[in-house]
Amino acid sequence: MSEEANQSSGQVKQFLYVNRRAPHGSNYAQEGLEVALIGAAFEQDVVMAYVDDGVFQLKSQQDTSDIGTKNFGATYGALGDYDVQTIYVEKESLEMRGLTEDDLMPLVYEDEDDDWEEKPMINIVSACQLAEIIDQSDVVLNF
Amino acid sequence: MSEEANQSSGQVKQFLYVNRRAPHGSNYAQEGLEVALIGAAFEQDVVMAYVDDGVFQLKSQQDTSDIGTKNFGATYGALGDYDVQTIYVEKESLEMRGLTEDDLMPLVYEDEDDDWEEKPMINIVSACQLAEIIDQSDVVLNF
Amino acid sequence: MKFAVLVNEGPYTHQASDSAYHFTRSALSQGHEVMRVFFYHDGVNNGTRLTTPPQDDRNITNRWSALAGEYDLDLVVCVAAAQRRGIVDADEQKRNKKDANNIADGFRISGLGQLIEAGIQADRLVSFGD
Amino acid sequence: MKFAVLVNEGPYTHQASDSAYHFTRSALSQGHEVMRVFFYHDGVNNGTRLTTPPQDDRNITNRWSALAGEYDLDLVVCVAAAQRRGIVDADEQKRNKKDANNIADGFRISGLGQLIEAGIQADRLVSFGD
Amino acid sequence: MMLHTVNKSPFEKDSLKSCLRLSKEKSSILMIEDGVYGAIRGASTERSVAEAAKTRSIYALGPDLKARGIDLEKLVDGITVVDYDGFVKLAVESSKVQSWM
Amino acid sequence: MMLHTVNKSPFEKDSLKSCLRLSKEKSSILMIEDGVYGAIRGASTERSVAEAAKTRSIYALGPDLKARGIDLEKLVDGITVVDYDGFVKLAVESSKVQSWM
Repeated sequence: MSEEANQSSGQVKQFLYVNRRAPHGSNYAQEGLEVALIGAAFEQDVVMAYVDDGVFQLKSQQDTSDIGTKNFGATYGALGDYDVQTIYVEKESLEMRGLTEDDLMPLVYEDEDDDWEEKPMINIVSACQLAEIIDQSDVVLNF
Repeated sequence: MSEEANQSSGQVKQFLYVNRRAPHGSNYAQEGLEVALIGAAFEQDVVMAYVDDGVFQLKSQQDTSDIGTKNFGATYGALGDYDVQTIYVEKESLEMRGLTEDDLMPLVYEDEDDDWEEKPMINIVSACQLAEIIDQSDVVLNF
Repeated sequence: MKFAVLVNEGPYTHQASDSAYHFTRSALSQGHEVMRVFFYHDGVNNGTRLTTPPQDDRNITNRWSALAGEYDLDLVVCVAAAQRRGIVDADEQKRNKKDANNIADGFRISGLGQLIEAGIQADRLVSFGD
Repeated sequence: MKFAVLVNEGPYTHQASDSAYHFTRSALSQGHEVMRVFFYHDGVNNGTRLTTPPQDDRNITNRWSALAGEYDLDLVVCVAAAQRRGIVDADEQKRNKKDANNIADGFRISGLGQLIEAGIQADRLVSFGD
Repeated sequence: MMLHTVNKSPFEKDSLKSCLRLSKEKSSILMIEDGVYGAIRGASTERSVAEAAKTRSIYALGPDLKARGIDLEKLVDGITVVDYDGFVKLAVESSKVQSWM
Repeated sequence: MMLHTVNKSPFEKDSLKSCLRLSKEKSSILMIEDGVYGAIRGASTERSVAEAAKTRSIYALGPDLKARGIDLEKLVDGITVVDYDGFVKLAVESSKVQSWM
C-alpha cells in the first residue's frame, strides 16, 4: 500500500504483534493470530514478531488430528493474503530451541510492486534488531 | 489423631499438597488452600509442601488492602486448627528468592499429645528430602 | 482399576480439558472405571451449555456430556469455584437469586468434598491444568 | 489523554482484571478519557452476571458495571472469544438458539474490530493478562 | 514408583526443572501438551533431559509431539513415545501420579 | 520512550528476562502483580535487575509489593516505587506501553 493510499483511507498505525507462546497448549497463539488478521483487514500496517516459545507457532508439519483440536496452522499461510508482508523471528529464541529457519513454514507473500512475485515473509533478526523494531511501532500487543 | 481413631473413621490417606505458585497474581494459592482445609475436615492426613514460588505464600506481612482483593493470608494460620501439623518448605526455593525462615509467617499447631503445647509447623527441607516426602504420600495434588 | 480425574482449566483456553478428555476416554475404553471427573478452578467453565464454538471445531462441553451419557460418568463442578465464575444450576440459581442458569447436561454442582472423596476412593487421581 | 484498555483474563483466577480496574479507575479520576475496555480471551468471563463471589470478597463484574455507569465507559466483550466461553447477550442468545443469556449490565458483545479501532484511536493501549 | 507428568514448555516455565529436582531416581516422567518441547534434541534443555533419562524413564506423548510438528527422529536419546492408551497404562503401573503444571 | 510492564514472577516464567533482552536502553520497566517479585534484593535475579537499572528506569507497583509482604527497604537498588496513579502517569509520559505477560 502506498503512502498516499494510507493517508486517504484514514489513520494508519503500525500494529506489532509480539507472539511469545507455544501453540496448542493454550489458545493465546490462535486468538492472537485472529486479532492480527482483523487488524490487517482494517488496513492497518501489521507486523508479526515471534520470540520465545512463539517461534514454535511457525514450526512446519504441525498436525493436530490426534489431539482433536482445530488446526489453525493453515491460517499463517493466509497472512500474506491479508497484506501482511513481514514476520520477524528472533534468532536467539530459535537457537535455544534447537530450531533453524529450515524448520519453519515457508511463508510467502505476493509483492504487488514487483509483478506479484512471491517473496519470503520470514526475517530472522537478532534480539537487538527486534528491540529496535518494537521501539519503532505504534501499537504493541503481546500474545 | 491416633492410629485407632483413623482406622475406625474409615480409610485415611496421606494427601500431599504441593504449592508451587505465588499468591495474588493468580488464585491457585487460595483455591489450593481451600482444598487442603476440606481434606483435613474429612479427617485425612494432610501435609503441605511449599516449593518454587509457592514459598511466597507463607511470606509474613502480606497486606492486600491496596489491591482490593480478599486477604486469605489469615487462613494459613487456621491450618493448625484443622489438625494440619506439618508444612514443608524447600530450602533451595527460599534461597533463590532471597528469603529465610524468618521471613515466613510463624505458623504453629497445638500438640494434643504433648499437653497442647504450641509447636512450629514449618520444616525447612532440602530438595532431596522433599522428593522422599512426595514419594511416601498417597495422593499428590499440585496447585 | 478405579480412576478419578481433576480438571483445573476451562475449555479452549488451555489444552488441559482436551488432555483430560482423551485420558478419560482411553481409560474407559480399556475397561477401567472413572469414578468421577471433578472440575475445579477455571475448570468449572467446562460445564456451561452456553458455548457456541466454531462449526469446524470440537464442542468440548458437549463431548463431556456425551461421554457422561455413554459411560454414566459423574461430572462434578465445584460449587465455590463455580460461584466465583458464574456457573449456575437450577438449585444455585434459586439459592443465589439469579435469573438464569447455564449448567450443561450431565454436569452437577457439588462441594470440594467430592474431590477429597475421589482422592480417597480412587486408586489413581490424575490432574490436568495450567 | 485518550486510553484504551485490553483485559485478557477472567475475574478471580488472575489478577489482570483487578489491575485493569485500578488502572482504569485511576486514569478516569485523573481526568483522562478511557474510550473503551475490551475483554478478550478469558477476559470475556468478566462479563457474566451469574457470579456470586463470597460476601467478604470484591464483586469484580459489578465493579466494572458500576464504573461503566459512573463514567459512561464502553465495556466490549469479544464475540468470537465469548462464543467459545459461553458469554451470551440477548442477540447472541437468539442467533445461536440458546435458552438463556448471562451478560452483565454495562457490557456489550461486539467484534474484534472494536479492539483494532481502540488501538487506532487511543493514544495509549494498555494490556492486562496472564 | 511414581509417574510425574509435565505439561509446560521448559523454555517458558520452571515445571520441568522442578520435576527433575523433586522426582526420585527410577520414577517415570511423561511430557504432555507443551511439555513435549522438552523432548527436542539440540535444544538448550537437551543435556539436563538426557542426564535425567539415565536414572528415570522419560516418555513423551505422541499426539502432542505430532500436533507440534516435532520429528520423532529428533528426540533426545532415551525418550519413549506413548499414546493416550500408553499414558493410562503408565498411570496404572505407577503407584500414583503427580502433575507438574 | 516506551513503558514495558512485567506481571510474571521471574522465578516461574521467562517474561522479565525477555523484557530485559528486548527493551531498549532508556526505556521504562514497571513490575506489577507477580512481576514485583523481581524487585527483591538478595534473590537470584538481583544482579540482572540491578544491571538493567543502570540503563533503564525500573519501577515497581507499591500496592503489589505490599500485598506480597515485600519490604520496601529490601528492594534492589535503583527501583522506584509507584502507585496506580503513578502507573497512569508513566503510561502518559511514555510513547506506548508493552505488556510482558
